[in-house]
Amino acid sequence: MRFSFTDEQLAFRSAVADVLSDWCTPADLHARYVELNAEAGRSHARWNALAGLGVTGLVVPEHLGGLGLTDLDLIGIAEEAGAVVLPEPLATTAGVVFGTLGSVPGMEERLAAAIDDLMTATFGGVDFGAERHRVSTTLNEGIASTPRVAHCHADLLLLVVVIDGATELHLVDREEVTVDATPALDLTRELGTIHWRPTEGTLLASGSHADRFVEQLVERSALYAAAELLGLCQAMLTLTASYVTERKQFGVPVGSFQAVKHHLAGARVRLEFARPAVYRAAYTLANGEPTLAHDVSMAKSLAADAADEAARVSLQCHGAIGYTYEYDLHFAMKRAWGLSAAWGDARSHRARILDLVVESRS
Amino acid sequence: MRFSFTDEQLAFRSAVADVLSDWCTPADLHARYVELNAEAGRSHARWNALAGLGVTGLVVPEHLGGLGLTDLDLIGIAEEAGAVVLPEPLATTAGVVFGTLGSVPGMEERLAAAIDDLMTATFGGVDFGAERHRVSTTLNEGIASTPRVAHCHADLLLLVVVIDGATELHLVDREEVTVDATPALDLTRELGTIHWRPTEGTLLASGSHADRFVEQLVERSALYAAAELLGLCQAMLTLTASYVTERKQFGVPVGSFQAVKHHLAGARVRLEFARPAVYRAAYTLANGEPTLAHDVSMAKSLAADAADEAARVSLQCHGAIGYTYEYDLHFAMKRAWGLSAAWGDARSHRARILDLVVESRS
Amino acid sequence: MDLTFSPDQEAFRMEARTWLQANVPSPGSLRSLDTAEGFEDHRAFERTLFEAQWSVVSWPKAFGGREVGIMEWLIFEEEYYRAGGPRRVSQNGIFLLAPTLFEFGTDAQQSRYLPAMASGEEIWCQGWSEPDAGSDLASIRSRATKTEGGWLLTGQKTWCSRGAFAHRCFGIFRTDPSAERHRGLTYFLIDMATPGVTVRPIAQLDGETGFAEVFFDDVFVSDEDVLGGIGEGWKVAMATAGSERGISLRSPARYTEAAGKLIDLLAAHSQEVGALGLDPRGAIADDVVKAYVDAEAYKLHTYMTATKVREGHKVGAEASATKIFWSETDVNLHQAALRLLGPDAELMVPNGHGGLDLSDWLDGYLFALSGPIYAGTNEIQRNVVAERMLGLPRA
Amino acid sequence: MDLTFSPDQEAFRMEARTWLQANVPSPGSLRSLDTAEGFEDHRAFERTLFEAQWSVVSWPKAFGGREVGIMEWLIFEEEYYRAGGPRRVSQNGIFLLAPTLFEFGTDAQQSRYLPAMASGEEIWCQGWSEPDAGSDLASIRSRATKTEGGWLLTGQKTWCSRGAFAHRCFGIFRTDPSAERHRGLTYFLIDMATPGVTVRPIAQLDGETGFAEVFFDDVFVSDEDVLGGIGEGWKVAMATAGSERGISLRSPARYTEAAGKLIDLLAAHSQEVGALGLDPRGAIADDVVKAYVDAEAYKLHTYMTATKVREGHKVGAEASATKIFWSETDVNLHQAALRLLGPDAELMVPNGHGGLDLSDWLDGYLFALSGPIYAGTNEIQRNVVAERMLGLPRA
Repeated sequence: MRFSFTDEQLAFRSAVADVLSDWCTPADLHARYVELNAEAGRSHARWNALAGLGVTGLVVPEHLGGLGLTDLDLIGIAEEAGAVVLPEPLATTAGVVFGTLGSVPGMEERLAAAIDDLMTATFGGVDFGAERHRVSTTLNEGIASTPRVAHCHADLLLLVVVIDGATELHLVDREEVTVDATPALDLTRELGTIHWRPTEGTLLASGSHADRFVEQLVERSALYAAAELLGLCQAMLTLTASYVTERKQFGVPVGSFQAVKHHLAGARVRLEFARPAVYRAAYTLANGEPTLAHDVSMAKSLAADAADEAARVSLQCHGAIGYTYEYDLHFAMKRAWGLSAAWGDARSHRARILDLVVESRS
Repeated sequence: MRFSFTDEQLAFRSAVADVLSDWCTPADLHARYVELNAEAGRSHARWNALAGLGVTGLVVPEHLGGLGLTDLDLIGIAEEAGAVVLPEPLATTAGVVFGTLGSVPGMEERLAAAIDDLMTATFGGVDFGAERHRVSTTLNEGIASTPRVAHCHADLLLLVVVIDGATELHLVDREEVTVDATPALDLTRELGTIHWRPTEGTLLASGSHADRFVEQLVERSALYAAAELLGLCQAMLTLTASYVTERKQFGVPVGSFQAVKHHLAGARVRLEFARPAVYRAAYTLANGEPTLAHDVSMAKSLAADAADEAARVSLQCHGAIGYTYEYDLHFAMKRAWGLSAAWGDARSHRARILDLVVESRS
Repeated sequence: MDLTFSPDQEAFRMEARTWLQANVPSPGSLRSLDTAEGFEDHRAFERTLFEAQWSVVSWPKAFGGREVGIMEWLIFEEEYYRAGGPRRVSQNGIFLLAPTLFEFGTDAQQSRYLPAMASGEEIWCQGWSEPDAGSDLASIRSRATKTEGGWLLTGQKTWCSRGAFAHRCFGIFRTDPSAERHRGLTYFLIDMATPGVTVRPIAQLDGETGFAEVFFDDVFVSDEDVLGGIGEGWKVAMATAGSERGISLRSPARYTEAAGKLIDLLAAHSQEVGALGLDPRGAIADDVVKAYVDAEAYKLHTYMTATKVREGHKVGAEASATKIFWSETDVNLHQAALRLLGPDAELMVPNGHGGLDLSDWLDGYLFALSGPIYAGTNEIQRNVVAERMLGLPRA
Repeated sequence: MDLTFSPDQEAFRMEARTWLQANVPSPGSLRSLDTAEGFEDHRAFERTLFEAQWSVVSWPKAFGGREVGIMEWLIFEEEYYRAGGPRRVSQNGIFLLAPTLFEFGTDAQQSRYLPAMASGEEIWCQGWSEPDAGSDLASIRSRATKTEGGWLLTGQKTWCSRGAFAHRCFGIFRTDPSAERHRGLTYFLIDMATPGVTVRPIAQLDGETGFAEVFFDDVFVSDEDVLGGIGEGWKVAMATAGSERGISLRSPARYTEAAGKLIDLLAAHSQEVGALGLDPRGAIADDVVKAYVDAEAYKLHTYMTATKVREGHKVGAEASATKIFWSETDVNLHQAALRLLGPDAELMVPNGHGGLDLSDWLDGYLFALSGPIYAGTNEIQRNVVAERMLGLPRA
């Protein structure tokens, strides 16, 4: 029993964090928000700087062009990406899509090329439910429409559809789809509906084979969302702590009022106890343990609650300025609201935990 | 539309409150707690002083020996009884049992005598559920056992039993039953299991006739519990406010700390908004409006939540002394815990409200 | 106690309902209040309301009202929300400034400003908060210096709701520079078109501009536009603050109407739940009912308060309790809706869940979140409740 | 990262499990710890534990331990709670005083006190709080004046847990009357049988007497029984306070075990629900899972902290976060149980709901409620978290 990261893991995380803080400042986010309405997708310079570190292939075996590391090496990096509200799909590309493709037979070349070309990737077509996953893609005259896909402008899209009663998993190129952007509060996650045509050529797996991959993709999505939420939570609390320390009212810093302290401390405590659950789930994933569903649901429910509380408390401690577009809080807050509900909110995950625990005790 | 009490109603309430505060001091409660293990039932002197004001027959028509007033005249008095943690069943006798017996044909003489003899009364044998009431009395070789009857040493017991599939309502004298006291946290409510024999002579109503009375008895029980909870809530907050004003820590009154203020203010606000709901339900009852179930559930859920919050906050603001038998807080706190769960807790009542509201909107 | 309405009141209700049914614009047909075009759309509707004498029912007839009592006002509000009436662009004027004008204004001021306010011709913004003041009004630094026939105003006000497009502004400035805190403040009525006024709209979370910063650089205001006397600003402002927190702004209909829609949303959700496999135990249901119960409790409390007010009692610290309660209820209500909507909650598209646009719930949530903050943060209101309703010592 | 236990650790677990299964008294067979008879029952069990070397597994063998590491201690605790072991009457000594004795005690003090503490021969109570001090230890007034070969203690201590029946007491007294606040305090080890000690048991809510007030009237304590040096009391006491809030007192097994039983209670309740018609939507289920999740999260956090401790890191302000979290989890967990039990919750009778006695949940709830209060109220811990983990300014 040793529940901590290795020095190498911490050093890598820290190196990526440095790159992130250089490339993804609040000023960059402000610029991005303006830009997003015009040309969507990513900041190529930033993405290349990050992907150039090898991060996207971090959990991909070395012979496929990856770094051959594990989700334990990636989880803290996802947290750092959350902390700077990185608009690009780092965790989704590296942790969700490439993390899964590494184990899909026949994908070797495609994956190696994608890593090499510094591609972005995303996954969509399934909603998280308490007891099972529901495919959200609809099919009409051979054209599939997948709603609410995050990072909808990614280079590669891993999409789920049900055809003749069987689940199918498809890998589709950006060029092959039509993207219909969905207005949403958090612009940086770029939600959209993808219209695409499932073909023999895009088919990756079908039937129970596809179900197994989809299951893993969903668990990975929920887990990496949880990791990003930890980072967002930390970022909101840090920003708020510094604001209430500066800001004076009635002649003293707002942060010296007990009510402000207690609100912020409460959120900080939730973060403190969410973190180990996220790391444990990453361990479970990395080691192929059978408790993945339970552990991911623990991670996501704790991280979502912590981030929701941090968002509420931060807004409250900021007062009116927290409502403004010009101040930085809203980037993290909107992202936290979105990710908290995505891939199963806290209650849906708790409902799943209840089923699993009752089953295991009886 | 005039949502307030008449001057007469307020004056009567205030007169009863004076008697209560003379006769039911914390010292009396301490004595009572010691006494209860020996001779249970009531303080005869106190009860006679109260019942002598005519309070028990308050809602009974004048020709039956009552005062011919309404539940709107009684509801504030129940609140005052809660505020002093009156151990005797004032609201149960006057509001629940006599309030119902007044409309049961053939009960005229019995009721008049009971009022005249300053009797206490109670009701038992039904649990409150979200969708219906469940009879809790069990029957074994002609002997009925009714668990968890509050004020189990009352002179008159109105008890429910199901015989051959039909609900029966019985009125039983103290002499005709065996009382098996149940150890509980709140001694002053005197919970017990009643063993009794349902006979022709005790039968008051059966079948759908009985169901209607039982329904009214349950609504009345929940409503008057809500009123007592308001009083308990007020009493706990008053006691706590005075404690934190006296008590010093770090050189200043504990009550000047913002966290203490905010906790207590939160509970005070809940009380403020529970009160009108209780009064409205009393109005609905007094006027025979068809929204009784909805309005009682509003009243009970709000009052129970307010009292629960007041209990928690009071204990927290008191610190260790709140745990002691010698300090006065526990009387009100235990009573609040008990009444909050009795006759449907906040959530059960909210579940009923949901059914009623969904039904009325569709 | 009588919880029924009189035949006259019922007739008034039916008259309002009939008119509103015929005249309230269909949902979505007015553009967003926080844009220049939407501002004008909403002003046009205010004019329609005014012409039919529904814009300020409780005001004297001379100023465009019907001189009805507080109960009738509550009835009108119930009907307004029931009909889905749009947000009132004239709100700052008719609900915040008007009560102050009725109490402190001269006859000339009343005739000059009230009718134009009631008709939507002149929209008011409030100029209270300053960058370093926030909820602490007494630390105001903007100043006014005496000049021939009036005053020259200098300084900066922020979080002026409706500030981006308003015609006039009410606010307090320090007229006695040697005085501190509550003293030496004066309440002014300012024309936003006066030279020296600069408006900088503040973009909100959703990118729109309901708020603004307003800069004053030697802005002339004539002596006639002082409200309530030189140096009386604090007293006059506190009267307005009372209105903002009190009964006149927040009619319960707003919450009960939203709560009803929330119940509908839950009912729709419960039907879908089997198919979706989402949260089958419906833990959210309890949150939904709690929000409904609180909205109804707020309504009952308001009727009780209205009865008191009508019988001549003053509303004191209860206004703080009221402010805490409605603002928390509003947040809880919208939070429950967003929980029900799950991952759809962040979408800003109409898609007809439970008969309501998604974006309405999200908009409502963002708006609700500001409730605990504006009109004196709930933190401050809790101090007031603790000190004045429970007798706790001041810090 | 490795979240599995080594074969040695698994063997240790099995040894503990086997022994505990054979030796832990059946539920209810020990009388209440807060009565004189129950106190002796529990002491007898401590002796049994000690003789099999299970009473203080992490201590040096010389004092009756097995010299195992912190992970093994956690494993033992898991097994202890899994087996339903009774509350430890020696808790104040082995968990609170012992770490301080290991750090500050002389060899003589360690040999004199540790084995007797481990065997249950001597039970300790704590003498910290004073009637006017509470959580504010620095305002202590009880004093000690120097006398031949020792000190004379005078004053009053309150909320001494186990105080009604304990043999010894550890506490701090002011040895320098001219010093203020944290200065001039000294830590003493006191024999409760010394003339001048008067114990007044404090009856709790349930009528039992786990606490006591202790009065000191010129009580002689020899120089050998000063712990950590004259005037060093604050520093020494803070070390104990760290223990009380930190890892050594609150093993997660206590919460995870209760959470498991809570899940069972819910499962039993869900089966009954159809028949009872009670709360059919099961809003309580979410509370139950939340409590379970928090208990598990606490366990994970503890393993993480234990890893840090084993690798030589100090536990700092996180101890305050930990205290807040376990105490709130404990309350939530029992509150969920009482909600499930509904009107049965207040009954103090065993009736086998969900395989547990009703009264166990109620007892647990009363005990849990004290969590946010003792060992430094959570209000104070929140200040520590805000100031030291978030860098907020001191008031």
